[in-house]
Amino acid sequence: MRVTVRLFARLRDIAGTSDLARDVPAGSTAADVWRALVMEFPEMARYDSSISTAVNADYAKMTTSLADNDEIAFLPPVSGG
Amino acid sequence: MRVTVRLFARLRDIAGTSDLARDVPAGSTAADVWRALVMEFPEMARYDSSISTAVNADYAKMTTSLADNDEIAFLPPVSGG
Amino acid sequence: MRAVAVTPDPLQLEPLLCLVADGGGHGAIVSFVGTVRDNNLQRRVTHLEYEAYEPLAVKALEQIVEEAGAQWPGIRAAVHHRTGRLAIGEASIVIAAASAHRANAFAACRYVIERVKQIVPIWKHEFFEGGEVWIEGATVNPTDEAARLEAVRRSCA
Amino acid sequence: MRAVAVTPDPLQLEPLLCLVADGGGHGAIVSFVGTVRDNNLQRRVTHLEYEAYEPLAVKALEQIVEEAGAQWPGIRAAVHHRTGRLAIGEASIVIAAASAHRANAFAACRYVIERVKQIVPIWKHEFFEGGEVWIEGATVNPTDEAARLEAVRRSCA
Repeated sequence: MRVTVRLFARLRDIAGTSDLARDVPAGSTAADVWRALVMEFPEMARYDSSISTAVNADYAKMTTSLADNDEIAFLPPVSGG
Repeated sequence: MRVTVRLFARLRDIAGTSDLARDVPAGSTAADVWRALVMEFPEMARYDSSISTAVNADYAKMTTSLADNDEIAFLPPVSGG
Repeated sequence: MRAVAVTPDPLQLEPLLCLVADGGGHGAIVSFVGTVRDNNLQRRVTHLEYEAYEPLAVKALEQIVEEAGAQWPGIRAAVHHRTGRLAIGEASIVIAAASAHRANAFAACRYVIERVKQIVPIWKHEFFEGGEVWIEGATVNPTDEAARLEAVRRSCA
Repeated sequence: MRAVAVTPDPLQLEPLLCLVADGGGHGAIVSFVGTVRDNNLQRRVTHLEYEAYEPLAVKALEQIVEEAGAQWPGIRAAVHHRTGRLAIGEASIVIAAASAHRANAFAACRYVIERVKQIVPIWKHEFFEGGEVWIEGATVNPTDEAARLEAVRRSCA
């Protein structure tokens, strides 16, 4: 199935883009997509313990299973305000 | 000696005026002027324990001695804000 | 624009915000606006009148701003209090406090309003449906350190 | 005027004050303005850029306003966050909170900024003399009750 990956801040800098389309196996979780992303961009590994996620613009857990066409966002530590 | 007495809020209502000129003995303190005022306006007695004073627009103690032409203000409990 | 004022004119917050914002040095500005409520103690309030002993009220506000600066070095604060007749919803007091970081800005702003209620010679005359009453709050004692420390405590410093 | 917004346009506080002032029911309005400081950690900052995951950031702000209303029933709160490039002194966030009495207005306003820093997907890109850096603050966990209670504690409720 195909998902859109949204990246922000330093993650976006590392990937060189804010949006990636990726084919992932059916039943993949957010964590699975993250691991694949870290394989692709090893510099992202330092966010393993601090990354959060959102699916279709709602907060989600890394254990959330994805569906075809989902938009999954990875959120590095935030600094609004 | 002569002093000007400034009254505010309920004290002003009781006295029916915001300014009084009074002749007081030399060496009178703020407390002396207050006691004379309470004699004149017995309804003010309920402020005996809550009244504060200012002399010439500076905070003062009730034990402050007054001088001729001083302006003495009596401040009931405040409610600004 | 003075940092402190006691005035019969309608109050505006924006000039105070500009005054305390230290042109980029201060990243946190906290403000307080006190407005006339339409009710108090189950009474339907129609309007208020504030009376001040103006020269001393101005000095008291200056003292409070100095106290705040001593308590939280580097903060900037300003406060204007209105006098005369105020309609429901109108502002009776506006306060602004700025600091490099938010904790001190919140604390200083709260401190100012707490101290205003303790020591500034201003009195609120409440007019409600069926009567009127002078509100009597705190006995003024500007050198009462326990009262000042209670204001610091409420500021959550 | 919406109670929450994430916008590239310059922020204004006044409309938020009007929004939360409950036409006379609420006598205390506390506001917070966060502005771009010219320095951070000994760096001379030239400007900032804020990036947001906008649809989730708006939802997060709505959640925070709801949380504040649950914590302090009857308060009204509003918060706008800016995105894009900001010069020194410009406002990145404006918050207003109103209540019948001042304690809850101060607490709710402080709570909103604390929670914004915990859970809202917005990132600050700092540009300073000699470089740039993404500021990384809190790991987002909107259901972390300990973090929420820490925000309540800082609000000095």
